[in-house]
Amino acid sequence: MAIEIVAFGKISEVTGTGLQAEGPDTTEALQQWLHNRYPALQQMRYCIAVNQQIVNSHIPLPDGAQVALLPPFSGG
Amino acid sequence: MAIEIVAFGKISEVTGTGLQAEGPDTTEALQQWLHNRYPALQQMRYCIAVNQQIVNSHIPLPDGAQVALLPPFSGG
Amino acid sequence: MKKNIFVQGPIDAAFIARSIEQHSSKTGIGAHNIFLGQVRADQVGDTTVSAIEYTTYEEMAYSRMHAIREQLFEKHNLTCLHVYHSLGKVAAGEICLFVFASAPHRQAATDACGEMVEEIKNTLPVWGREIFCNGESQWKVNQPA
Amino acid sequence: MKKNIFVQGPIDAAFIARSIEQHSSKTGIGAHNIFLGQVRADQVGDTTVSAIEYTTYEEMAYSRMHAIREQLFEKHNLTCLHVYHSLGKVAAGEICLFVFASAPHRQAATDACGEMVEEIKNTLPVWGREIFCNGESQWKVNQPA
Repeated sequence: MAIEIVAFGKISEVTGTGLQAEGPDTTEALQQWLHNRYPALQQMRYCIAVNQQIVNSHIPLPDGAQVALLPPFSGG
Repeated sequence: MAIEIVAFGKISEVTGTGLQAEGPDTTEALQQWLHNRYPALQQMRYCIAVNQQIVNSHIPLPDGAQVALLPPFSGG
Repeated sequence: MKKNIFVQGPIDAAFIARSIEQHSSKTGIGAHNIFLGQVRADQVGDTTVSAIEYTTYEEMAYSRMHAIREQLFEKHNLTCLHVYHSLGKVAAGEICLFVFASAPHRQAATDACGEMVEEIKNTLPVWGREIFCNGESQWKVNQPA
Repeated sequence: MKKNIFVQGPIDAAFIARSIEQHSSKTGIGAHNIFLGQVRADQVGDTTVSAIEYTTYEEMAYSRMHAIREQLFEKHNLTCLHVYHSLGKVAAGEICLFVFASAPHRQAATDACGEMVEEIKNTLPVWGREIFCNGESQWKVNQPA
């Protein structure tokens, strides 16, 4: 069960741009894992995309999933 | 009492682009004068501007006024 | 004081590019909204529009445009608002109207540009004559938006 | 299938002019609406924005843009809808976003362009970092329209 994590914008300053997680098999478990490792994340606004789709509730993570941590967008 | 009359678009095909009227001293009298002279105008949609201002009710014509006959606009 | 807004013939893309470039020194601008009217090769009966020929009542057009600009600058927080309209012949596929609104924020630029286009269509003394491929022609009638 | 929408650095006026010219052969088009985002030299505290540096989550941006385009083509009678967004550094006064909607009639072009800009601001995974004249920087936060 390997999860690839990519982070952008302000979040990437806390986590770096790319990391791997071996244990978590749901977005909830992954978020717990992230918040333990990077407590600063708990105070930050971000949403999660699994394989490029934003998830609004917690879902199981397919093996090899790419999870993205996305702070509020500011393009345009 | 000389009035300069300019006409545009479809109206100018009936009246020509420029003419003079000596008698009429109100927009109402002028319109009567025009409709006698060019009966086809009675069936046509147009509005009147006096010195570049569209008039929505009849007004006296100042001497030397420029009266414009304006069919519906179709710019842009 | 009353600006000329008319261009003889079509408005070309290089002219539009120069207008955009000239705004790069105005660093308070965050948004430009541009409207371009392009002559459509409409099918009418068994022929097609090949060009539109525009005429105007020039003195009235200038004073009308002056009034519209004053009204839109009063209503919206705008930096610039430019209008160029063709006179004479503009072929199908060519540009006959260029409205360019610039503002610190997008809402003002977008609203002012849209309102300007409506004012031009409804209140600017300009008339288009559609010239058809078969050599005939007729006065254009604007459709509501 | 999923079109690249990104341009390295600023979008220049000549590029915009070429895009406009390429539409002259589409003689069913009657209206173009163009939105341009320009980097504003905002005052923040006692310094000023000198540039914005853009990054994206590229794979997600392409699939998101694909979905927005499908939705807008379904909703409006459009001929074309193009989007170009800068990545990397764009200086104050330069163009970072170019949205170009074309349609037979103006309402569709104007609405689609405005809706596309809102979707980009709200749902496209792009982040801007404001770079200040004093050398410092901060992540940009989009204001509502």
